[in-house]
Amino acid sequence: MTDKPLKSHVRPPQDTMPGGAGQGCPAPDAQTRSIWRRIMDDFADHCRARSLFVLHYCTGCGAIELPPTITSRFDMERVGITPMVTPRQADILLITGYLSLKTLKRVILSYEQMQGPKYVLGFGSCTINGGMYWNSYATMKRLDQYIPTDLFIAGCMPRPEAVQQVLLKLIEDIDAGRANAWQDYYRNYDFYLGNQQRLFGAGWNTPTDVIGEARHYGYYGPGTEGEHTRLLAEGGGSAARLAHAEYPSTALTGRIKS
Amino acid sequence: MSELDFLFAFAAVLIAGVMCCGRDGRAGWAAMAVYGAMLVAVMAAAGKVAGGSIPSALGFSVLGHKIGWRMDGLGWFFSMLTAGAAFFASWYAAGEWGRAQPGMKTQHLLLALNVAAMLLLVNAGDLLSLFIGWELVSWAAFAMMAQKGGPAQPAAMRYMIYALAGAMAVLAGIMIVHAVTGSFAYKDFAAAFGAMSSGMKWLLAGLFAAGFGVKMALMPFHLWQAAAYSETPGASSAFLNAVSARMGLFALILVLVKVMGLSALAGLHVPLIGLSAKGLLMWIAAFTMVIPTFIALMQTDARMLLTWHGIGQGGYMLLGVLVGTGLGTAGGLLHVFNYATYQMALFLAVTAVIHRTGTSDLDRLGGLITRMPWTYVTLLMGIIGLAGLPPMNGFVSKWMIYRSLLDSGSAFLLIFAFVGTLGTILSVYKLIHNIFLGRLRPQHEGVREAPWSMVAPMLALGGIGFVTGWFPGLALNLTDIAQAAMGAPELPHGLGGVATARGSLNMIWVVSILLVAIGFGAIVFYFLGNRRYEVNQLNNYAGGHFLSPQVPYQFSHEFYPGLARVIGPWYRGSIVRAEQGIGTLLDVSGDLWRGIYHLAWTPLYLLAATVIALGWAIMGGM
Amino acid sequence: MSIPARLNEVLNELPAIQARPAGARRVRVDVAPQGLPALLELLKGRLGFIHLSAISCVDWIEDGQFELVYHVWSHEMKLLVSCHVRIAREPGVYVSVHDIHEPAGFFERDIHEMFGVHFDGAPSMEKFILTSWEGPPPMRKDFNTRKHVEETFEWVDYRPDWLKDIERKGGGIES
Amino acid sequence: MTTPQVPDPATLAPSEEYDLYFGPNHPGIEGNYSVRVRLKGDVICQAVADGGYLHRGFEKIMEDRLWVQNIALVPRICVPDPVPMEESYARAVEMIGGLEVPLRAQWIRVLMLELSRICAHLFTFGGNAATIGLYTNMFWGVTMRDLFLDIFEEITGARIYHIYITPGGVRRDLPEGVLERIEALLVELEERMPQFEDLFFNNAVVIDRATGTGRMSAEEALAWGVTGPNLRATGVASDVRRDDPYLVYPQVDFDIVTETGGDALARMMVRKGEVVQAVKIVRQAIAALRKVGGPVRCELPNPLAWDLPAGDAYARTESSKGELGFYIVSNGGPRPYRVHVRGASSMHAVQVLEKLLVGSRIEDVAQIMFSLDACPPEVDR
Repeated sequence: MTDKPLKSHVRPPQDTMPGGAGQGCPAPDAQTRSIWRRIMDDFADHCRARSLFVLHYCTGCGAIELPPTITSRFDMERVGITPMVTPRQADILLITGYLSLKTLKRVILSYEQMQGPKYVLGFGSCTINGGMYWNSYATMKRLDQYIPTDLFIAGCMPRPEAVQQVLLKLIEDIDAGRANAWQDYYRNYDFYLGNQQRLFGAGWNTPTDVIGEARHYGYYGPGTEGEHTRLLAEGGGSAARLAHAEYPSTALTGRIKS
Repeated sequence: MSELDFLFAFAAVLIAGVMCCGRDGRAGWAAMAVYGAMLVAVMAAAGKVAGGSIPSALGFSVLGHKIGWRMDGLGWFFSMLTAGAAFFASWYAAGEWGRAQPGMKTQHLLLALNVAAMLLLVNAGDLLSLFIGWELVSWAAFAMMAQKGGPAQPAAMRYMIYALAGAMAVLAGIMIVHAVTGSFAYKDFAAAFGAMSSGMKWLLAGLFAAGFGVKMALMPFHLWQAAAYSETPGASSAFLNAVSARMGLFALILVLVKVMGLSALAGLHVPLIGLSAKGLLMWIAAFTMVIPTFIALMQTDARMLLTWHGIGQGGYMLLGVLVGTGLGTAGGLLHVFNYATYQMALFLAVTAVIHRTGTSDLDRLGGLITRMPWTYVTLLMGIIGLAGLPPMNGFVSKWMIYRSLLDSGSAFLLIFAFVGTLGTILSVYKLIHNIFLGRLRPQHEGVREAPWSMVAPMLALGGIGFVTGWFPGLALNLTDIAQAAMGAPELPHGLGGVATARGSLNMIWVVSILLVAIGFGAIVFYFLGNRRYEVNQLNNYAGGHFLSPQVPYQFSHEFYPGLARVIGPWYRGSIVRAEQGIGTLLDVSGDLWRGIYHLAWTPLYLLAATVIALGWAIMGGM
Repeated sequence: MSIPARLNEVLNELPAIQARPAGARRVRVDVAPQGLPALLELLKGRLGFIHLSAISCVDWIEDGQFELVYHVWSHEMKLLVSCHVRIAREPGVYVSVHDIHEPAGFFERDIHEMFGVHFDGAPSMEKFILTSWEGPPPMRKDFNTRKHVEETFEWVDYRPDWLKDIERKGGGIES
Repeated sequence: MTTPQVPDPATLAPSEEYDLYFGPNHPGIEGNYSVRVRLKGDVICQAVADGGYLHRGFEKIMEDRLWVQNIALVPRICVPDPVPMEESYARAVEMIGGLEVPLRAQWIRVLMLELSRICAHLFTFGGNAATIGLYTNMFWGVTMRDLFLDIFEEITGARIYHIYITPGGVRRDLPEGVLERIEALLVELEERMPQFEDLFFNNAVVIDRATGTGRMSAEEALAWGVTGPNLRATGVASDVRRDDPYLVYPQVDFDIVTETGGDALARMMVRKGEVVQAVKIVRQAIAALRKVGGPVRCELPNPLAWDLPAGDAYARTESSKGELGFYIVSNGGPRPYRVHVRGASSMHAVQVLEKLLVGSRIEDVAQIMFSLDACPPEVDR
């Protein structure tokens, strides 16, 4: 089993990106940014790479190797990485292993709640190709179809050293301004949403207005909207879209006293 | 005519004007103009008052004594507060809020009556005019509280019973003074007090302290105020809270501090426990600071929470004045001024919330910050002042009180003051959280900001609080006048604060540094980063769950349950029970007497007569 | 290995019961569907089989039956009795034993979710695990998980160069 | 001028009760699991456990694989304590196939089981301490466990998922010198235990917080189907290793640790005692392994064409969480016809947790969950 981090193939989904880059999409590449902006961005990247918070979300069995990674023996805090409890404050979403579909929904919700720049690490073989559970009806097989993934760690399960190695690689990437997978979610939202809808049905939606955010932050691209996002609009506004209470209806009996 | 006569004339004209055309929609604005004119008149008298006192032409003769009114520095200070509070209350009520109120004419009239009564009280020239003012204030306040009816009425009744008992105590005290000195004048009383026996001193101090303490809700007479003040309609309630409650403090300062003198009180020793009368009063003030504050912590109604704090803050003022040093007296008086500004702002803000949502129940509100941002700002300024934190003025006066306690070596009282402040900070967070933060209820989606006629006075009050916090010298100039009249030591001060030998405070620096720090943060957040992007309130951290409008999430109930669990048992209300006991006793005896009076129950009388006769016969036979 | 006499005595009281030892401290009892609650009641009351270890469900699709296996353990006798019951696959309804053994609530809920067997009188038949699953109960034999996966998910296109080299030479995993 | 619409206060529900989602993304939850609690103030008036976040459909995909392939699958059912899973599966297969496990392999299995128990308990101590706010203990516990993982790695080649116990024995014999290293590590653990005592078990904060938290009586525990250390904490001396012995446990000398409190503290104390007992058992296993030689696996047919005879078996194992059950049905084919896993926590994490949480306070939710040592993956399977 290799513990080597695999660079994710951050593929521009050709099928959803007609005409390539251009038309109103502020280009991410360094050339079109002003020199002042580039200096600021480089400085921000440099600082950011030295203080990273991992969302404390133990999604799968890989969570068992996180305590050793965090605590005394391997001590991730040496390199400026420590767990964070809420997605709003977190930088890294570490997907520790397989994701059942129920968890995948939560992961997408949490991912959308995280503020950019945000980084996703796929931990374990299950996030790459389904791993041990390749024939399970309950788990997803490829993480990068649903949320853009920066780096993967192969193995089942990867050792703490591998986790550290991938984090160091991520730091290096951030410092060099290469860890930009999160922008892909805005630019090709339709692609990701389409994959999500294939699993969760056409009524799938989250409370986050990703298209609005993409416009706001200047990452709106030709792949942001498409046939799948049109389904969202059909479902009504965001408040009405929140109809899904995922809980069993009996969950809590009794009304609030009035 | 002197300035004081002008004031009285204004008040009389206003009462007459409101009575004849109070129903007119413009009456509120006219009243506001008259209160503004009063305020100008008072401010104009500042120079004269600083030198001596301003006599009034008003007066009459009784029992060969000349009863009159005159304004000295202390009266001036409280007159200014009265006129100012009335100005802001009428401003607030003049616009939309007043139009939405039923019976606004009565409210205008009652406010005018209250102002007149309070002016008569604070400018009383002798003990008898003081008592006349006192009674007028009591009745006017009662009318104001009872006007709305409903749950306010029993509370007002309760107040009236306390107030009458207090007035009787005061009257008894005045009669004793008259019997001893043959005069109602302050100076005769002051001259005679030193020569009295210690028992007499105790009696008088006790009668006056209890009588006046009722009005300022000093413990253990604190039970009436919260219920009575919180149910009064908004603007009147703000007025009552800000100033009316301070009449007791005024009278205490006048009689106990100015006339009797702190040194005389300090000379009265309580046997066994080694406390003087002054120390005893200070401890009462300290308990008044702490216990009502922690009762406030447990309230679930915004107005109740605030009035309980009003009681607690009264303790700070009295404590500061009783310390008696220049710093302490100035701190106490400054706290009266500061408290009036922020408490009024807070009450008006809560009233605005009631105006828009119909409730002040902390369990039924939430998330209004997006709907009523200016009200939120006012409330935020108010609670910063109430909690005594920079940059608001509440910090200055509390700092001065702490400092004076420290200087006078009262470590335990200082700890009490800190504990009281801690309770205040905890409970005001609850106030702002439950109204403005957290999640907006679906029913409040359509709520709008209060109209400018309401927001403007609120913000103006908050602004006064902020400016006098930044430049406390402005307000200290006012307290100087009262301080001089009290005969308390002078406090040298500058525009930015005070400098004492053992520590100084310069608010210009404090606030400026704070503003620079906030400004730096604001620049980073608003200009250096991305523009903010507002998200749906259901797009929220819920452990990864999807929230729906049906899920009661992000609300709060029973703030600080751990703390409540620790201190809760202390609040099982021994005083409440004592009050209930007395009430029940009165009820039963009242019923008994009424029964005897009303019921012509002949057999009972016959039986009683027979028993008595039989007993007499047997006793006589033996 | 034989069945303890005390157990035999109890089992003999009930009709249509077959029991045979099935290993060390294991007894297998086959019982008709209507006799099971009484059997569990008797075992619990008379012999201290108070611990319901598990309820297992087996889908015998060829027989058109579900087999429910109630594993009860007696702390006194140190014996595990597995009570086998066969019910018809359609409509797949049986009675809950929650009133005899409280842990049954969880297992019955689980079997309902995974096999679609409905238990009358169970405290909850709500979904617990597969709250957003809309397909057939997945543990049934007629649900093919591999086919479902092939239809639902895409596979990663994973052909490293070295594998392509091997494949050119006629090897690799495809051959 | 329009009069504003003032909502009728009577239509506003007071926020006396409100919901809180405890998990799945919550630092205090044990794994990917969720409890939705209805709160009144900070007191829980209703709790609903919500699982399935870790559901992988093990029972289904095991039907899809060969008997021997499933060996790799089973340890993943419970991540913190995988060895009992392997053991249960292997034993159920042995019961159906009538396989005899060589004596040496039995001792090796006992050794592995007890080492795994120590690991799991150290992990739980750490987690339980963290729920009370004592993070030092978590650091110590996890690090101490890591040293045991090194031993596992040496024996099996993997830290977490060992895939070591196979039907008929174990995969390979112990490497040279590992017994000495285990002994040295046990000595180190014993030296550490007093420090754990000082920091955790004798800590006034811990005792105060854990006493009476999540208390259940012995009757309730038996009725609710509680097993393992949680049951022993109520005073019931029930242990599958004693009652329904497997492997060479009848020859092993150990005590069943019991407490009477039935609360979080008692459960922790039981676990502490079990670490001591596990050390004792490991020592006996080492002594036995020095004497017993022979093969470590019985002869198996070609594993790719291995048909087990038709039949069924229910294997029970005492895992660190409680009673673990594997019910396997074979129809005589190369794959299992049905595998049912009775996760030890399936009672603790759902029904028992829901009952214990009601009436407790919000700050105790994590502590109760950890003190029950509820393991979500074995609930969800």
